[in-house]
Amino acid sequence: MLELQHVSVSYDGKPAVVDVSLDLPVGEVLAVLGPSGCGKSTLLRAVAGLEPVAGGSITWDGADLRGVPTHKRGFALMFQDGQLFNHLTVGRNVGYALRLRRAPRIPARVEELLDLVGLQGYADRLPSTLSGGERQRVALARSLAVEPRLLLLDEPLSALDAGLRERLAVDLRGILRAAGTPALMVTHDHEEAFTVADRLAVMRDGRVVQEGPIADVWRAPADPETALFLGYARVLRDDAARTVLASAGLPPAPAVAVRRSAIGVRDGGGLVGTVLASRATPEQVRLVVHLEGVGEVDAVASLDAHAAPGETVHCAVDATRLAILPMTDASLD
Amino acid sequence: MLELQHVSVSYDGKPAVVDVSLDLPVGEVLAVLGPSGCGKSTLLRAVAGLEPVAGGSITWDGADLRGVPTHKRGFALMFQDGQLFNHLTVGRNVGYALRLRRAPRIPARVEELLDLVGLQGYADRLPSTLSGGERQRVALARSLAVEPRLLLLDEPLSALDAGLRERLAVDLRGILRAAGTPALMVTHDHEEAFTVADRLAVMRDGRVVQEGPIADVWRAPADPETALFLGYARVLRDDAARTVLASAGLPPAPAVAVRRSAIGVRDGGGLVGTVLASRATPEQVRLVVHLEGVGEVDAVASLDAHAAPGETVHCAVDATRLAILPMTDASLD
Amino acid sequence: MRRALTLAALALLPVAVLGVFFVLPVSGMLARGFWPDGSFDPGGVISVLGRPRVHRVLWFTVWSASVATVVSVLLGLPAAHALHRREFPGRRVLRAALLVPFVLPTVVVGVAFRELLGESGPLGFLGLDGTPVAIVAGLVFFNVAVVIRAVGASWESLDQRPADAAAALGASPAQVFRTVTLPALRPAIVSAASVVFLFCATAFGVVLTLGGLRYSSVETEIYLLTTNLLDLQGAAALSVLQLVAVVALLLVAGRLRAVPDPSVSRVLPRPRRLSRQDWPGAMATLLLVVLVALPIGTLVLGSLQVEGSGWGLGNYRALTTRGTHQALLVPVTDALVTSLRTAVDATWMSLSLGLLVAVVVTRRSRSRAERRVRATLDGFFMLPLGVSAVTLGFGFLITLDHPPLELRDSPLLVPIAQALVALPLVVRTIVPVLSGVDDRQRQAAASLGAGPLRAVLTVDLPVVWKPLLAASGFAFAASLGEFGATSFLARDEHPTVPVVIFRLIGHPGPMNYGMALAASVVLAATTAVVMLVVERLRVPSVGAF
Amino acid sequence: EGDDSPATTAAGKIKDVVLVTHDSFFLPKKVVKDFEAQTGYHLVVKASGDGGTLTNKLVLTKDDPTGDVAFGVDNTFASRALDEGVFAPYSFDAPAGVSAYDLPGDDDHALTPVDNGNVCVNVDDTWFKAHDLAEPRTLDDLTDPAYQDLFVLPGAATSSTGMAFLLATVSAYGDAWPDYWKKLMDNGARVTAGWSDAYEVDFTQGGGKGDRPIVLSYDSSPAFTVPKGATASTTHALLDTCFRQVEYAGVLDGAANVPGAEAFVRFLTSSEVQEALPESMYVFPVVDGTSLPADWASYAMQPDQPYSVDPADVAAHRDEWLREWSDVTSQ
Ligand SMILES: Nc1ncnc2c1ncn2[C@@H]1O[C@H](COP(=O)(O)OP(=O)(O)OP(=O)(O)O)[C@@H](O)[C@H]1O
Ligand SMILES: Nc1ncnc2c1ncn2[C@@H]1O[C@H](COP(=O)(O)OP(=O)(O)OP(=O)(O)O)[C@@H](O)[C@H]1O
Ligand SMILES: Cc1ncc(C[n+]2csc(CCO)c2C)c(N)n1
Ligand SMILES: [Mg+2]
Ligand SMILES: [Mg+2]
Repeated sequence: MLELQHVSVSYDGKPAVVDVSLDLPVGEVLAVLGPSGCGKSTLLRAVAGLEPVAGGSITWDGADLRGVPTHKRGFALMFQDGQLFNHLTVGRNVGYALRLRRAPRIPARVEELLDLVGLQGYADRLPSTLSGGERQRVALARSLAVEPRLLLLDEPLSALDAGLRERLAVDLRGILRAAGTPALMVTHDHEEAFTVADRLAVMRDGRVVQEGPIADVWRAPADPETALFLGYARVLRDDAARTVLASAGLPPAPAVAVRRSAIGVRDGGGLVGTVLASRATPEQVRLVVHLEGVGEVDAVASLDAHAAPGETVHCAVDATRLAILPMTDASLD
Repeated sequence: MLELQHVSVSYDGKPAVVDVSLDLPVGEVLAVLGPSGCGKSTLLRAVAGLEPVAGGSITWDGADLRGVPTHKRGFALMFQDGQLFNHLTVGRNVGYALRLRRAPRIPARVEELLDLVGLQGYADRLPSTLSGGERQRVALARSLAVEPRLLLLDEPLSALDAGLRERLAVDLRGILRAAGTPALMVTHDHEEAFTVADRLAVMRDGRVVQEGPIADVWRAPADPETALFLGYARVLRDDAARTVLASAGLPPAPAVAVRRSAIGVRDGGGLVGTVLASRATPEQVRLVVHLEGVGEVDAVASLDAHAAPGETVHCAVDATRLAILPMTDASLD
Repeated sequence: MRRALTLAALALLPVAVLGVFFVLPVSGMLARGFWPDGSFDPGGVISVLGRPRVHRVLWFTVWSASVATVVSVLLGLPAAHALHRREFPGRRVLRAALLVPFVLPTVVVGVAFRELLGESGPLGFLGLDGTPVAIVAGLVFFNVAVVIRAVGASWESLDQRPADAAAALGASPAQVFRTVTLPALRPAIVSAASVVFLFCATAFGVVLTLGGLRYSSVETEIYLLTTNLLDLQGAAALSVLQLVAVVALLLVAGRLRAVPDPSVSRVLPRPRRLSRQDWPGAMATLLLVVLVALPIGTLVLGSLQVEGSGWGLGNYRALTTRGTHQALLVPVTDALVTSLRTAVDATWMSLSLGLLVAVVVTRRSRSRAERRVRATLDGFFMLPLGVSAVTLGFGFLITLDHPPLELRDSPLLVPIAQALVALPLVVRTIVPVLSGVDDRQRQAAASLGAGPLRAVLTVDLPVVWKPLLAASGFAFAASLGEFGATSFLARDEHPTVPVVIFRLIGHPGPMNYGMALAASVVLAATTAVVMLVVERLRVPSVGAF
Repeated sequence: EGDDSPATTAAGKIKDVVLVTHDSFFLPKKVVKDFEAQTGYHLVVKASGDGGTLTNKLVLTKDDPTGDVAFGVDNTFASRALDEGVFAPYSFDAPAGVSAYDLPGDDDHALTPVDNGNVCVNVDDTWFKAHDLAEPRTLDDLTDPAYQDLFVLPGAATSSTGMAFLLATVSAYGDAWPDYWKKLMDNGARVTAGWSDAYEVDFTQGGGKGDRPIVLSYDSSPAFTVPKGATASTTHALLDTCFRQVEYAGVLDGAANVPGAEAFVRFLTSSEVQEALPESMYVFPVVDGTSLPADWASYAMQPDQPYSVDPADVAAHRDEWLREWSDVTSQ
């Protein structure tokens, strides 16, 4: 089990990871989410032993890892930009860790892993002749080949199309489960996090601002900023919050985070408003509506609804897409 | 205006782009979507003049571009992996094209562009000290600085978190609109395509399988494979198709593509089925349901619905989330 | 602490070798100058520096070496492009051929140049005999291969994509070259240029034979002062001047080499076909081929002319003999075997030391002090190039004569001295490439479970493999061609080919001159063949890890 | 006598005699074998550089010599070696004629003459015949406009041959030698770096077929320009322009094997070595009555009255003369 206690990492004195404490029991997958530049990759690099830890400790099964060089940690890190070995073929890249420990039947295992990431028959290609997504998949296969005690994945699927990403996320989950390998995975795809991970850590400015079982975090963001980062469209306060909560049949609260899809145009909905803007997406129409007693909010309508700007619409609130926030003194929206 | 006629590109004889014909009028943005390795980047490189065209022609305002070297085309290409100049600071990277043409007030313009991508004050940093997302944003700013006659963007926002991506997509749209710059943008994010682009081209195996105004393509995929790629969960045929269409109040058709959210668990829904599997996501519960008269389909339920595996549920069909497919002889699902 | 210890451990051997075989002898000679009669008298040395002749000599040395360096770089760059990034029939042969001058004994080349340029020679109408132009041409003749090799080794594996990126932002090929390619090549160019400058500034035979009397360089002056006049104060003064100049040069070169982020993306080289746009490279290559072919052609023709009996292979047949009137102690063929053997030893020595040095100086430093130490070490190993062979040779005699350093009769002395001269070439060829390796590649290897050695084999070896071959070619050639120190140290029964050639050319006798030419041609051909073979070596399978 | 001195060490190993010499040193293998057979010593040769280099090497290593015996220090450098105490005195009953070449001022008899030779101006007879021009004969002739642009010679600063010629002019003209050189240069003399450069490249009879018919070389050189089957040489030496060089051998002070060194010095004056000298080192023997090779007897003439300069003078003024010479010749 991996334990981080008050870990800080700096680059030339500039803090990149600040006072991070995390636990990762065997068999669990922790997704790390956070805005660009918040320190996710740095955190992974520190765990891998590639960045010196300025403060705090990283332990594995209780043993402090300070001073243990990267290659002796038994972890595998998949870099954000792949870092394939340009002069080795795809097959030799994937089989790298296998050759290091003189594993048996290497070619067969390599072919298996390439199959897994949808690159059958690519073994003899050179990395420089691959497409961006193909390269990323080779990097993923290469780190899976290690069969490490801990897998560190830095945005492993970001260069892939949605369909492939979903398929690989499910496969990844299966592999990690089957082997009981704990993993730390950076991602910016919420769906992917949900598919693969058990727990979720949200980082901001180098700190972990919230951590917990993935559904819990989503249901109850720790603060307005986290809520917004997690895809809640707005945070409503005071009267606005009260009105929306009432409409959803919930007791009043000082602040509530509202997903875009929480407010839907529905004939007979309890709230009335005027459409300010509308934009179609594949599934639905996205609206900005000025709701009486609430103010400007995001809302959705089905593709066949009449909801052009200026029209008056009735909206219903879906209680499952709201999150009541603990009130802090922050005044974000 | 950019015109591609029957363009083919091969790598060592292996075709990567096959017989692609596209038009891109001034002021329009064309999103290119397609699975990993289908030839999107190659298409952009060919337009930029970085790959020799094996067949067909690329013309700009009627003038054939064959033989016109890259730097004389007046296009700007943002590479999928950024390709920042490691030896130059962020500021000099962004100002690169400005210095080439001795533009006035370069530092101010650079600061403006860095501002735009959310990297104020990064001008003196070296690329190697940036996070993955920061690097991508510098590459974007660098290509925007060119103010080209045509912008070629290869997955410009893939390394960014959802919030930033959405903001930048909107900004990008604004910039392109304001300058009337046409753009060809590769993306694998459907939302992003919708936000930025006017038209959509779907590629598969080097060919453009469908092209048109973005909403049209989404509403009416050309074939089952395209439908699945565009995020339709399943393609139903024959009886199954008829049953679902009837339930949505639509006339029968031989094949229909169904989004996951098209079938929703709703008390009083017209279709009855048994839940086979269920998985919670941030917004809703995803189900696989065996529907009577239809078979296995994907469906959604709201987070508070009772829809554990084994339970019997009633489902309604949302007609706006179906797409009737022209029947081909392909037999995919 | 651990980093410091590793650094010290790796640097220990090279520093010790250089200390014993360079610092000690040279300081021994300098001491004789500064302590002329056992008491410290720097005044004598300082007064030498005031002589007008010294000023003239210094000025000539600096400007001729500078001009030759600039010309070598200007011609070498386009040629490196053509020979290392473009594919055309015969490019390997050309690459090997252009390195040939590097091993030719300067006396012989001087003679060949003079035969060409002399009043009655085929190029006599140019009126270049004895002019500075001839000297510069001679210096370029010898050294352009250094630029081609060292820069080519760095250029050939350079990733094309950054250049594409620049073009896609509107940069013309010239702008791409200036803003993208040149910065990536800069460390290699500066490295090569500094080595060339040192070779030219310490050139002995070329200046002597082509310069006639009017031009003498610091090196020829030291030679005169030491071997003829035994004016050790004067020699010490000039040696100190040389050292100061070298250190200054190294500081400047260090500045010029420094890039904010040296990492350069490298791929397996896939040269393109030669095309019309490549005319600068083609022209430069052609020009160089002519420059190199003319004197060598003269040599070959001369070697085929048997004195008294017209054309024939007589001179070559005579190589198995000891010359007319027994000019030699051993046949030239024996000397060739000695040369090759010595060169193999010198090559492995300089390669292993050079690799250690290169690794030590290219590791990323974590602190300013560490960076300083590494930079100082980097320059330290260049010093042997900047010091006169005479000073070094005499230094060996007077310092390595006491146990435990009773080494002046050791058979290893020759290969070691040659290895020291070749060491900077090795280091300067490898370092620019090695310092461009992105540390994250090594980290990737480590994060997959590879230990430090394995990481080096995986990441560094494949990248430096070609430069390493180029460097070993250099080392080999440098050893084959080394004359200055070797003539001092070689044992009589085991002379090397240049020593034998020197002997032949200085001895009257019908065939000795012809044999000297034939021996030079054989030496040249041997070098070319060895280069061709070496270039074909591939990364051994362990490196593919 | 030293002949029966112990040639083996206590352990019974053959003792080495280490000879330090210049790179022109050569003796036929058979001769060396004979020396080893006669004395029981093994000869080790360490040769490098020219006579000047050799001398300076000996001076620099005098506290810890690199060998036992030295050969090749000539009369232009010998004073320096004597002044520095490089050699140990060694007298023996030398064969007749040797003492005629003794170094002036070598009162302790540290150096034994071994060979002699003269640096003389050579001319290409065929060229002068073809051009119908009388050959020059004296140093003064060389400044005659009739011989403009015909003379090539190695420089004094870079060549021991050139240095010898400078000394010849010093001997001939005294303090006025710089004026002579000025005239020589004005008359188009070409100065090269080394002997081979002048002889092989520029001389009309050299290897490279040059364009100058007058060259500075040796009195022995004409012996090497006899065409195959011919009975006359195509060149001859101007015997009025010669400077005599004598090469000496001596036992090094501090030698490890003094008896061996002495044996070798004696051996060098033996008739076996003396007879081999012309063929192996292009020099004339010093022992009276030594027979010369046939070629030499007929083509290599020796001057009767060569120029010479007192070695002590050379030692005292070499530096100054060279500097002045450089100034004159590089104007
Ligand atoms: N230099 C090359 N040499 C040979 N084959 C190449 C080269 N570059 C790309 N390919 C191949 O051409 C096909 C198209 O590549 P391309 O990079 O255009 O894909 P893409 O659509 O951009 O994919 P992705 O979304 O993964 O970036 C791929 O199968 C790839 O393996
Ligand atoms: N080598 C470095 N030197 C200095 N600063 C660095 C270095 N690497 C990263 N940083 C800075 O540290 C912060 C955290 O970087 P990190 O790469 O961990 O971000 P990230 O969360 O992975 O972002 P992204 O999602 O964009 O990849 C950033 O502000 C970045 O600019
Ligand atoms: C002007 C000049 N002269 C000679 C050489 C040849 N050379 C110089 S150093 C060296 C290595 C051993 O000394 C060799 C072969 C050269 N490059 N430049
Ligand atoms: Mg990152
Ligand atoms: Mg791509």
